Amino acid sequence: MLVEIWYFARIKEAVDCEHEKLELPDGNPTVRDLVDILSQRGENWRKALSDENLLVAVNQTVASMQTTIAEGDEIAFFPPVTGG
Amino acid sequence: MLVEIWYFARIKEAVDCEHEKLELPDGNPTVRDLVDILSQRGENWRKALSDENLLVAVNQTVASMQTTIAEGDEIAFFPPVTGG
Amino acid sequence: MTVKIQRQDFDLSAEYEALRRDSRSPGAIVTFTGLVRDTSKHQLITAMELEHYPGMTEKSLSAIIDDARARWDVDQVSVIHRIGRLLPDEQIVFVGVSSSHRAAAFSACEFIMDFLKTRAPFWKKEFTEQGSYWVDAKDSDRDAADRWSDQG
Amino acid sequence: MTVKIQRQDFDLSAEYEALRRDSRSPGAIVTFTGLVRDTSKHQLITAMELEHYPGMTEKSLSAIIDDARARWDVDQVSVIHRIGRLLPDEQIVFVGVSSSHRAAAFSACEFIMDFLKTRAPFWKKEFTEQGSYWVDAKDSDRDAADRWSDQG
Repeated sequence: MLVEIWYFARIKEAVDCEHEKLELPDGNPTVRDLVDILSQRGENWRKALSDENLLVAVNQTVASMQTTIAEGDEIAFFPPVTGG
Repeated sequence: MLVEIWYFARIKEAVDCEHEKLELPDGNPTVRDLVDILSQRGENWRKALSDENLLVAVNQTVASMQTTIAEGDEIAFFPPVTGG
Repeated sequence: MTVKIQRQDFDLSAEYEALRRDSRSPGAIVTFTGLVRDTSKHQLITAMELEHYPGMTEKSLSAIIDDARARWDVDQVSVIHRIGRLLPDEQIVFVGVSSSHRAAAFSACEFIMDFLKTRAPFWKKEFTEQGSYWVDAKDSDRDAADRWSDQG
Repeated sequence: MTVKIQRQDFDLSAEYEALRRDSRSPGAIVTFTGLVRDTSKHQLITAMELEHYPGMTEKSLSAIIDDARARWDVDQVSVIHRIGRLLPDEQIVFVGVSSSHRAAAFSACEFIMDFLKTRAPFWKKEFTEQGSYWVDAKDSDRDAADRWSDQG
């Protein structure tokens, strides 16, 4: 199944990627499963995605590592927000 | 001793007086003494100055019935404030 | 710190730009503007007359601002209160506070308004189709001011 | 309710006049404006870059405003957040709230800012003479947002 992934701020810089489409294995993968797949890409990925302050959103709503991902979902990884 | 007296808002209207200079007997009179003197002037004075919410200022600082009045003081009587 | 008691209207953006210009890299500016309501106790208000006690007004506002400064780290403070005859929806009062801290700017601005409402010698007379009357002081305003004595 | 995410600067008085015009005899208007500070951790800031998550930003700001409306009786709410490159002392963010109740306007405005700071997906990068770095989230901002869960 195809999902869309966005990376923001220091996560984006750490993995040197802003946006990608990725084919995930079917079977109700969770955000945790996606993180494990992405972490295989190298030390910079593993480190950025294991940051204890990492936030994740699924379809533009804050989610958790346990959230299940469905076909066509938009997933985003980012650090704590600092606007305002 | 000569003092200056101001009346504001509904007190001013009740006693039909905005400002006056008044000669008070010497001997450390208090605001209470002044109120007693003014209350002799008639029922409208007595009633306006016995209002439990009446506020008094001596020299533009909130005072009480026990505050002592000195020569040249500026005394003001007014209801609770309602600005803003 | 500026305190102005005036008959004429004021321009929010001029006051805001003055706070911005006079502050040292403020970070946060909070403004409060009070406007004349058009109804009171279900009666339509046609006009309002604001009386004050010249001299004591400025003194009490300065004291309120000093109290706010003693409690919070604020940079500039500006207060304007209009007097005389005002129509519904006209601006009555402005309080602007700049600070490097957002929470300080909010607290100081609200504190100044709460005490202006309970301590500064202004009195409102409302004019309606049914007649004119002096506005009564509200318990809610007293409570708003009292709550600051429980807080840091 | 208006929410704008934009590169260009905003005009406080235009936003204020819109709140005034769109409100039903509001009585109280509170505005907050956030400005770029010129120093951070003792370093001079030469510029700031604001990144955001388009789509989610608007969604999260709308949710924050809905939360504020559920807690207080507010009339109009307006939020503007700038993105892109900003210089020291430039305006970053505006929150304006109108209400017939002063306390509601203050609380809702501060509440929206506190949650904007902790929930809306914006990220700041500061540029100094010593280099550029992403700003860390502050505990004080988390505390500011948390304190609303204890209150009515």
